[in-house]
Amino acid sequence: MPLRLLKYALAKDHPAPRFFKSHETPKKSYDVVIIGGGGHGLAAAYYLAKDHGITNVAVLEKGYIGGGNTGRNTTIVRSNYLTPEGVNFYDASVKIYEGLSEELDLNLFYSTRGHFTLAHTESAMRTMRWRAEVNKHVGVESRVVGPDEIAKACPQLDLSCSGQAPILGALYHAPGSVARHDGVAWGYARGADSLGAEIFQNTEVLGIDVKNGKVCGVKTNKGYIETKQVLSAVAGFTPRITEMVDLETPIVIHPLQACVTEPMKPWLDTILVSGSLHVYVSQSSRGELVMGSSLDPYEVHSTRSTLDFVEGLTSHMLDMFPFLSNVKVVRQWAGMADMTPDFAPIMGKTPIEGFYLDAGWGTWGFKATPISGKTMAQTIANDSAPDLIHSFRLSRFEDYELTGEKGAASVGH
Amino acid sequence: MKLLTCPMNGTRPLSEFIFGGEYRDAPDQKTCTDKAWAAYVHNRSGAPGDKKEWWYHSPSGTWFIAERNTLTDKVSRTYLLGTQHANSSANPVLEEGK
Amino acid sequence: MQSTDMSNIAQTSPVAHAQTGSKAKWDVVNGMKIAIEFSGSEIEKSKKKILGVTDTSCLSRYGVKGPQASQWLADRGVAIPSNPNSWTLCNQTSLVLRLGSSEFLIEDQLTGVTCNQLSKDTVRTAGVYKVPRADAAFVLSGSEVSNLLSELCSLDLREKSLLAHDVIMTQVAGVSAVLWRQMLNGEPVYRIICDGTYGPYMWDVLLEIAIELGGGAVGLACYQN
Amino acid sequence: MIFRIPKKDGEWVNRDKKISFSFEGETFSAFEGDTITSALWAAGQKVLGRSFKYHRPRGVLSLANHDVNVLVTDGIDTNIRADVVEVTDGMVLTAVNTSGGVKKDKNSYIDSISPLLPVGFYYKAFHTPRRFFPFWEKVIRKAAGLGVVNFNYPRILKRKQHAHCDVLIIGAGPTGLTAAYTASQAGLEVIIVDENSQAGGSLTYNRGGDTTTTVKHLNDLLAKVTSQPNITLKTASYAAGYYPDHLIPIVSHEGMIKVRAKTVIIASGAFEQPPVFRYNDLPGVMLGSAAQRLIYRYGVKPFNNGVVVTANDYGYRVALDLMDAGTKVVAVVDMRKGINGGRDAIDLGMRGVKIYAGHCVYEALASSDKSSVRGAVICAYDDKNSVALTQNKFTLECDGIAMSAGWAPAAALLYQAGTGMLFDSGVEQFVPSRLPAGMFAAGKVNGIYEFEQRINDGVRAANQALRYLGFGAPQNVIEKHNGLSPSHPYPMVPHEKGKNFVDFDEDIQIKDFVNAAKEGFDNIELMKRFTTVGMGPSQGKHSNMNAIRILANIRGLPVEKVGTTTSRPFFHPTPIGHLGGRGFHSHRLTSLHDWHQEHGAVFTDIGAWKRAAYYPAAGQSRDEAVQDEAMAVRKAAGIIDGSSFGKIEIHGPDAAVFLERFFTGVYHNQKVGTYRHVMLLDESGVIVDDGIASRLADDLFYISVGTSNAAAVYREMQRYQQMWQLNIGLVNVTGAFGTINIAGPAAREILSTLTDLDLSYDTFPVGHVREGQVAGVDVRLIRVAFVSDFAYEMHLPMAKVPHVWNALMAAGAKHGLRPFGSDTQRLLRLEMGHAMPGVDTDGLTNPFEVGADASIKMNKPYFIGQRSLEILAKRPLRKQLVPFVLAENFKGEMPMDCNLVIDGREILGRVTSVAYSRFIDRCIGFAYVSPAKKEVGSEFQIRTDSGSLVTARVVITPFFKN
Repeated sequence: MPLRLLKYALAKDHPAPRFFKSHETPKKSYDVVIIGGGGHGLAAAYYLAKDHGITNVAVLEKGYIGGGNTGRNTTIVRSNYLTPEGVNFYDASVKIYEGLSEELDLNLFYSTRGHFTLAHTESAMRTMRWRAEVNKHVGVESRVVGPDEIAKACPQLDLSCSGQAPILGALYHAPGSVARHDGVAWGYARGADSLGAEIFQNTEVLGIDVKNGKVCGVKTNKGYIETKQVLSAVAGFTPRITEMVDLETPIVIHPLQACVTEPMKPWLDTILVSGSLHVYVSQSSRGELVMGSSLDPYEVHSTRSTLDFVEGLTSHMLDMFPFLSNVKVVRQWAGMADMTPDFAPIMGKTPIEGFYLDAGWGTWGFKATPISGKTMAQTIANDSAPDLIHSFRLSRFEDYELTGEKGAASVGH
Repeated sequence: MKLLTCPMNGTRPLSEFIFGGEYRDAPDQKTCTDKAWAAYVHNRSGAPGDKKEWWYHSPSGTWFIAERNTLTDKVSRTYLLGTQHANSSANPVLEEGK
Repeated sequence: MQSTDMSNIAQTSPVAHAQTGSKAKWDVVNGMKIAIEFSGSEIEKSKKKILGVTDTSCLSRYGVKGPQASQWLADRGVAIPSNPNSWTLCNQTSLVLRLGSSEFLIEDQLTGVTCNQLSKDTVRTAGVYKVPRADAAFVLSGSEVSNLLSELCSLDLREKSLLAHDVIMTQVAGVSAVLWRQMLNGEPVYRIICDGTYGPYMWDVLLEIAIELGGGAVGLACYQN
Repeated sequence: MIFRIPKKDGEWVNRDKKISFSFEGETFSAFEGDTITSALWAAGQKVLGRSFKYHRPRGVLSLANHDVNVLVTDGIDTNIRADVVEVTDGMVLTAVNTSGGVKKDKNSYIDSISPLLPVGFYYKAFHTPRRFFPFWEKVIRKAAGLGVVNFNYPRILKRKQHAHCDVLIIGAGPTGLTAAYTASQAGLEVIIVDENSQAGGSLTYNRGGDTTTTVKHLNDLLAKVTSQPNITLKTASYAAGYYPDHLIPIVSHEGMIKVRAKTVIIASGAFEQPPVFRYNDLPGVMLGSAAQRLIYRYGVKPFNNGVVVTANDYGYRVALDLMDAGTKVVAVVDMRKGINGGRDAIDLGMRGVKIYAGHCVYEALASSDKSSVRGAVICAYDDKNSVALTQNKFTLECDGIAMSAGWAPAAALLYQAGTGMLFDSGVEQFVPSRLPAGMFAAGKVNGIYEFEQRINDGVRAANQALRYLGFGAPQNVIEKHNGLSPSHPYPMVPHEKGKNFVDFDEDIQIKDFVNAAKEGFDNIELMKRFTTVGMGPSQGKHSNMNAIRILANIRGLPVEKVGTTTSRPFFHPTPIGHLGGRGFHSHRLTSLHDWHQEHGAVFTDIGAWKRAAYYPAAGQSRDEAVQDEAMAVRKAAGIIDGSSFGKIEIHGPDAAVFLERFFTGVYHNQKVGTYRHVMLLDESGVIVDDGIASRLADDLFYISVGTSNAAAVYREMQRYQQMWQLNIGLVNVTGAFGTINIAGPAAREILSTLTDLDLSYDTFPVGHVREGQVAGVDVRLIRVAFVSDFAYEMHLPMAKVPHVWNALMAAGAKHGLRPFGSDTQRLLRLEMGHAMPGVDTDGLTNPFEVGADASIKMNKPYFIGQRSLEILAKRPLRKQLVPFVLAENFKGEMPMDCNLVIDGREILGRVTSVAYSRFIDRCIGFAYVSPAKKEVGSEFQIRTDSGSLVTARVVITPFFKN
């Protein structure tokens, strides 16, 4: 047992302090107001303080911290994207993640398992090679592997998928990892709080004041806050915030569902994704299989569950792992995803001075948490977006310069 | 699974339908600016609320319009484009109650 | 170009692929090679009572749609079902199915001739568009049919809900299909037709469940007299 | 079976059927109808399992499907719930998650080091230094998880059916049965389900010592319900969750029935909640209702000398039932002050049972081996401030403790349906306040506990459902619960040494909540995530309510202010095999499928279709086969089954107008008997698909497009027609027509033997279409030059394709005619220099980038995507698709599709198609390059899989013209 746990055994009173102070009413004004107390917003607050010394910051969370998509995703972290912009961006995120437990002194269980994106068709194999080649070019460890290598990493997998969709190969991505999603939010919250940022839970933004093209304040259920800089980091709710400043975006909301089984002794060591079967699965440190599928097919601002989701997912899970017939699904849930036409985020400045967007995260937000926090902090501090996120700018749609991630969309998450 | 009522074929589970996106009137492409057209092509009114949407009943090949609240997911009416009178309700199961 | 050509051309039921391997007896009906017997009439008669699955793709079918379609058919003495998505009997030997409001599917029963008469008429008329058919068609018979259908279709297809002359376009085992009830040789049966290219798949699915429920494949012969 | 008691009416075991099974190596006997737990308990086996975290011994808690510390495996199946799964003859069972057996679990040391494992400990350690984490991770992963999965477990396809009814009732207790009978009187179709193997709910165990009356109540109700043909009663079936529009999956051993109900009545009752005191988890400490279930369902005496600790009047009934079973009730300890328990208390007093009011069980005392209870430490208790006054504590010897502190409504489905719930302090529980349309609640879940009131509430709910469905029925009001609350507001006994458990799944004690709050996790959702309360397999059935109470107490808030965590499916964990069921994988076959099989075709999936990819001779590789087939087409003739192509007829006077709006080209002046290229864009100017449009008459166009997009293209045509309302008719003939393409220098001669049509190249050139007969079959004959300049494509009724195909094969035999597949077609079209949408384009490619400018008629008034093209035309080209060749007799590593075109650090583009062509004897392909490199003759570098650079040169098409 690690020594640092001894203090808990010896101390009569539980020796751990609060993760973050509980503030009730905000001050009259802040240099920066961050809307959304999820991983992204809290990370932005943390890096604003740490990298740029900006600490007069309020993070406003409608519910409780990490209660949105941060606490609902399936915790996969990877960088095997299709476009160089995408790969570079997510690779930077992976690199921060690798040291994040130490930096935040919180065990995020960042566990590198290796990530296989299975291909069942020739055209899928083409996409795998495309991604592998781009990854290699940028210096990320991805390669196309054959069935035998997949079998070695996951001997339990039925390579014929019950004869329905034989696996031709896969994109293998060594850095693919999972992490404790809640911990990421809590760690950044603690970090930001200790550096001076103030976190307000149960604090809902009701409006944003814009005067001649400039942000000047935020209306909340806890009063009015003066500020010249507002960051919207509310994946799943972005259109409600952008509507407050009359900003049009391509974002539409689709639910993304997931489910989890009873705990069982560990057997699945890798992360598996099948585009054709719409399945992604990994086994958590608690021993549960954490499973997800593709987006719900229509727009709805709701986290309701559907039966056809779990029926389709489990049926395909059985194609891959026939022996799971009597393993039980304990719980299903859903999050709301900001979808964009080119399956890439929308980050950076907007036509409204002082209003910054960290949005359009689709189903990829969790893996980007550290780097989005870092780059948005940079954007706010310098009022100009770093090159790393230039191709994610909102104006790309007006410029007909969409990113090329669409090609890889079939195999997401 | 959710139920949706096709004006031609009646109430069916959602699995029989394909979502066709929001019904939107295009700006006059002769007169509108490039900026306006790009906005029309890419931007959406993503905030929750009542929307007019395209839905397609696959087994019968019927396109129709559904007026749906994207927050509550309740459909107020469905009809064939051009026959605006609501000839069906959102969901008999839920609306039979007096 | 609907079968104006010599009709002595060997055609095979679109479902046949799924039946190769089974020791079915074959015959040519309406110019189409089709399975008429699988396991002997006695066994098939008993299966038929529980849950019989029969390939009736060989029945002649004729499709037409368009704003003028119903008038065009009426002019040719074809009875028109008054309501959308319903069917009616024409000359006692042909079914006229109204798919939606302006599309029609006519199926001659074994002795019917309506389709052949209509297909001789090759003049193209404004507002009348012929719909070439190549359907896989099935008869489901017996006491367990709604049990089977409850697994393949999410709609309530029990007799109290699917009325005598209803026609529904829905999904059966994930495939778009047209479904209705009718009397056949004085017995109530369910009918399913789907695109012929899905025929073998549909046969496999129907048969797998039929066998689980104590029924099985029934040859056309069981209905031929 | 030392704890088995004489038979009582209504028990569930069949004493005539003795069976035997083994548990942890020991043999046990049981009766048919016993659950694993009841059989073991009857035999005096107390340690039935080990807890998840501390590996503490555990026995019976609820006997109601949330004793998740008692999970067993039979070697095939795992995580079997012993408390509810019936034991069968010959079962060989062991407990899961032990090391060395349930009795002497080596991991039980963890219990003694539990101080080292504070709440959320795994967040606090193991991560520094980073390099040690992988080691700790292994340790922790091993410790986690419950059962071991059996990789040889067979795939079980459970039936999934749909059902429909007017009224679905969840819960067949007195309330539900009454509701069912009432609703059935209106002739409605009623389905009533209960998760227990027999109907009756509390009537099957809660008797207060009076078997005669209780059994009569039960039998009367069952008789009424079973007499109604329009009521379907399903036992051993649970409602797994609620989904929109009243879709409720009912899960049983046989499978899953998806019930679509017009109305739903939730009469699911309530879960008994444990009071919290030190060692309330010892084997022998159980809920009062669990003791009652043992007695009346299975004829098992829970223990010999029992203490009943209660915080409501229910405990007094439990005491009576225990005495009925022959248990000596040492005392009833009532945590409430004053005289309670009504008549039952008097009855007990007269029978000599000592009642300690205002007292609590301060802690249970464990036998030396911790495997059972040896006594209970009793002391005074101030239940207003929930403090134990320990100065005069004393010990009562006993071998069991029955606990009754109150209830939590089984409201999961109500929550999932969006019911508004309010906390009713009269009954100290959440009750429905705003029900969704068509949904009703009755009985305990509705805060109604007295028997007669539950009966009335069942009638009331049924009448409400009837009125909702438009029937006349009386409007009754909900009768308020009169008398003391059935639940205690705060049945917690603090103890400095802790081990007073709130969540038995996850071994969570009171102090864990206190400490979590200290660390800032003082919001119910945050607390759930940090402590993991309610996240175990029982999903908080016995722990969520106490957790809420504790948090409310910590924060000094009323319970309703704390709120509840979100309820999600599933109500009970549900097997993947039940949910997945029989997987349907639909697919389409052409009428030539048998022929392809007989001729050794290798098939490939394209959309829903199975297409012949190539026909390898024995021992032949894919590439050899493809090259042979291609050579046949170039030198003699080949024939391909193209029946999967999309085929659409557009009839009517406005047909040409429709095409000109839908596609990018011009068609109004197209001559009958010719075809033209069609390209479909989306509104942003991106290529969706392309194909050809044959004009068969002024008012008839025949479109053929690729296989994969056919359905989508037709669908879009229907949508735009709805908007445009042109005078046309759309007919999708994709499945009705088949397609045969015969290509190659000998094609014409072969075909000419089967048709009177004039096939000569000059009178019937490429770009033209004829209708006529081939082999006696009417066909549409198209001179399309996709795979060859000498090609004839026939479109004809699907069923007649084999006839024509065979005729052609016969006629072609002496010309070397052979079939070729879709893989070969890819090579042939490449040799011809045709780019393919989806292969040589991606989700963002516009026509300029593939050099399709000729197909774009910008001067038209309108076509889909036109306005976006105007914008794109003003912008610099980003990439350009070019045809390229590699060096003559190139011998290096062959580039592959999607290898990158590289210029130093820069990615210029990628290869979209590349192949060696034996006919041209050259490696040819398409690639995207920077516009600067698009000119014929310019060279660029392709990087192969292994990283070597290959030089390619831009050429013209068709490739063989170079």
